[in-house]
Amino acid sequence: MKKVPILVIRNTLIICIQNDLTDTAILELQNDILDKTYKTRVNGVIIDISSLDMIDVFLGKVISDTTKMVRLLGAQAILVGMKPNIAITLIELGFEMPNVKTAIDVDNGLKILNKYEKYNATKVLEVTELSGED
Amino acid sequence: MKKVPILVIRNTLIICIQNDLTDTAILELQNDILDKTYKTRVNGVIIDISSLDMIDVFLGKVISDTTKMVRLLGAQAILVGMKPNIAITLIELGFEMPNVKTAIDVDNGLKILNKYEKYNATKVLEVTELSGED
Amino acid sequence: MILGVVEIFHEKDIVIARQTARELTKDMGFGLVDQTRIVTAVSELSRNIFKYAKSGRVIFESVESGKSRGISISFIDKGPGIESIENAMKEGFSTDKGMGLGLPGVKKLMDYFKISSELEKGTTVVIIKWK
Amino acid sequence: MILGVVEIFHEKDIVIARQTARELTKDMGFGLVDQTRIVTAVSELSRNIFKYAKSGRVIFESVESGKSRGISISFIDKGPGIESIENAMKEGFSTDKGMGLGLPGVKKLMDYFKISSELEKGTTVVIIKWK
Ligand SMILES: Nc1ncnc2c1ncn2[C@@H]1O[C@H](COP(=O)(O)OP(=O)(O)O)[C@@H](O)[C@H]1O
Ligand SMILES: Nc1ncnc2c1ncn2[C@@H]1O[C@H](COP(=O)(O)OP(=O)(O)O)[C@@H](O)[C@H]1O
Repeated sequence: MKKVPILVIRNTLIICIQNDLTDTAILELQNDILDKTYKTRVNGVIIDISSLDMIDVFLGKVISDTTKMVRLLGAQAILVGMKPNIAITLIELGFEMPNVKTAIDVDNGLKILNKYEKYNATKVLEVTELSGED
Repeated sequence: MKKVPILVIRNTLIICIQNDLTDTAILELQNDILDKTYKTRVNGVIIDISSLDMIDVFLGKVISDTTKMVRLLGAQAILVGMKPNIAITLIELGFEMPNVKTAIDVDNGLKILNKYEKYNATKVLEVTELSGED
Repeated sequence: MILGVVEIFHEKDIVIARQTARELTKDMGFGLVDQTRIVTAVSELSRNIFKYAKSGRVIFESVESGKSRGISISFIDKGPGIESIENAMKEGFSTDKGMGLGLPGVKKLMDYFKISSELEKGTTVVIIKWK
Repeated sequence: MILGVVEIFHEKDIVIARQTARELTKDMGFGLVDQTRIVTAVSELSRNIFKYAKSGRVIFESVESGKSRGISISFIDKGPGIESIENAMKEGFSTDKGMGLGLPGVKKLMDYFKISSELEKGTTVVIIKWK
């Protein structure tokens, strides 16, 4: 069975899901993500699906559930890197993942997660700059 | 009947919910939390569930209701320390607690609450600076 | 083989049923997530007995099928019964102030779920989880 | 013309059916979105065979009609059959813990969809996608 590597960078877990995992392997991966989130005390989880060329209802549900579970643990989860062909197929299947946060790629995912963390600090900076231009 | 201790630290109430409370004890705890929030004038409430090894629909609803009630009183409530096995079970039950704020542990909960608190302070500072530069 | 029986009569018995489920599933070597699923299901169904039938009985049994071992748990009461099982199994349906997530939720947590009920005779729910 | 056959018996065979669909549709020159639609449909229907009938067979064929070429895929099992096809085709209907999006979803992804089933005899689904 394939092992999916889980990286920890800047207080964030990054998981790159690979093609052709069996349903059992996918459920094990979900477990691993949750255990690792709990144990490493990260506050962000990025699920990178840029290597996937198909998401069926089963995989889609596990991904969507995982982001909900991560939130209950107390971290933010973001899905990144979905290809257009997959987005088309998922919407045609009737599977919208309405409550799942998304970003274009890992980099943007990291930026969004950092924003959540630094939100107040950056907001103050921003306003200060504006006033300087006045 | 077990008594659940309620701590007050840095303007924040911290409650560690224990296993094996009866439904009645859980409802009493909800009452205690609200009374204490009101009387101590704290602006944050951290509900620590790291000792729990099960949350059923009843307990989940009381927890989720309590955070809503605390908000109506005028304080922020955060649920911290949920274990992976509980998150999995709650999502499978169909119980997502969409409006409940979460953090990984008490420490992170305090950090998040502090951010909320300092928000206004920084905002005031900000305005002061702005006027100074004019 | 019967592993244990818990009579539901007082509110505290819901907690005892939960504790019994926790010990038995640990002993049987269920994984942590399955233990939690089973304890949660036991809590939901024991509370239903207490809430709707006032009293009843929870029977824990070990079951085998081929090479698989599992735990079967029966929740038996002589309460008012359920008028429409179809409705009771719908998410969000509750004749009480509940959320109506109990019965449909428990079904999702388990490998096997069977509910039978007769008005004014009582209700029986049997659940099984395989290892 | 039969292009390939995949026996569904183990969980891993769902992955093999997917891989086979991916290779065949690529070879036939389907666009990327159609490839994805077909691979997704094959995944859904192969999983249904595995989940509900335990075993069965997926047959990939190339078909022609006038100037069009397409791929026809049949999913055949000798499982329990479907009690009500009308229900099974409803979004959200599942006798399992599924989301019940599989059958109605696959129908939307394909140009042709036909399901036939007899209780205790088995189920056959045929889908076609034209180029
Ligand atoms: N043991 C029982 N005896 C009689 N009625 C029951 C029993 N268990 C469940 N019910 C009925 O089924 C409904 C749905 O149950 P459930 O899904 O557990 O939700 P809830 O308890 O929140 O209402 C209940 O509102 C009740 O009418
Ligand atoms: N090959 C099959 N054999 C028997 N029953 C099937 C088969 N495929 C589908 N079904 C039935 O049709 C229902 C709907 O299927 P589907 O839409 O794929 O959703 P799901 O698998 O999520 O339940 C299933 O719950 C099952 O009862």
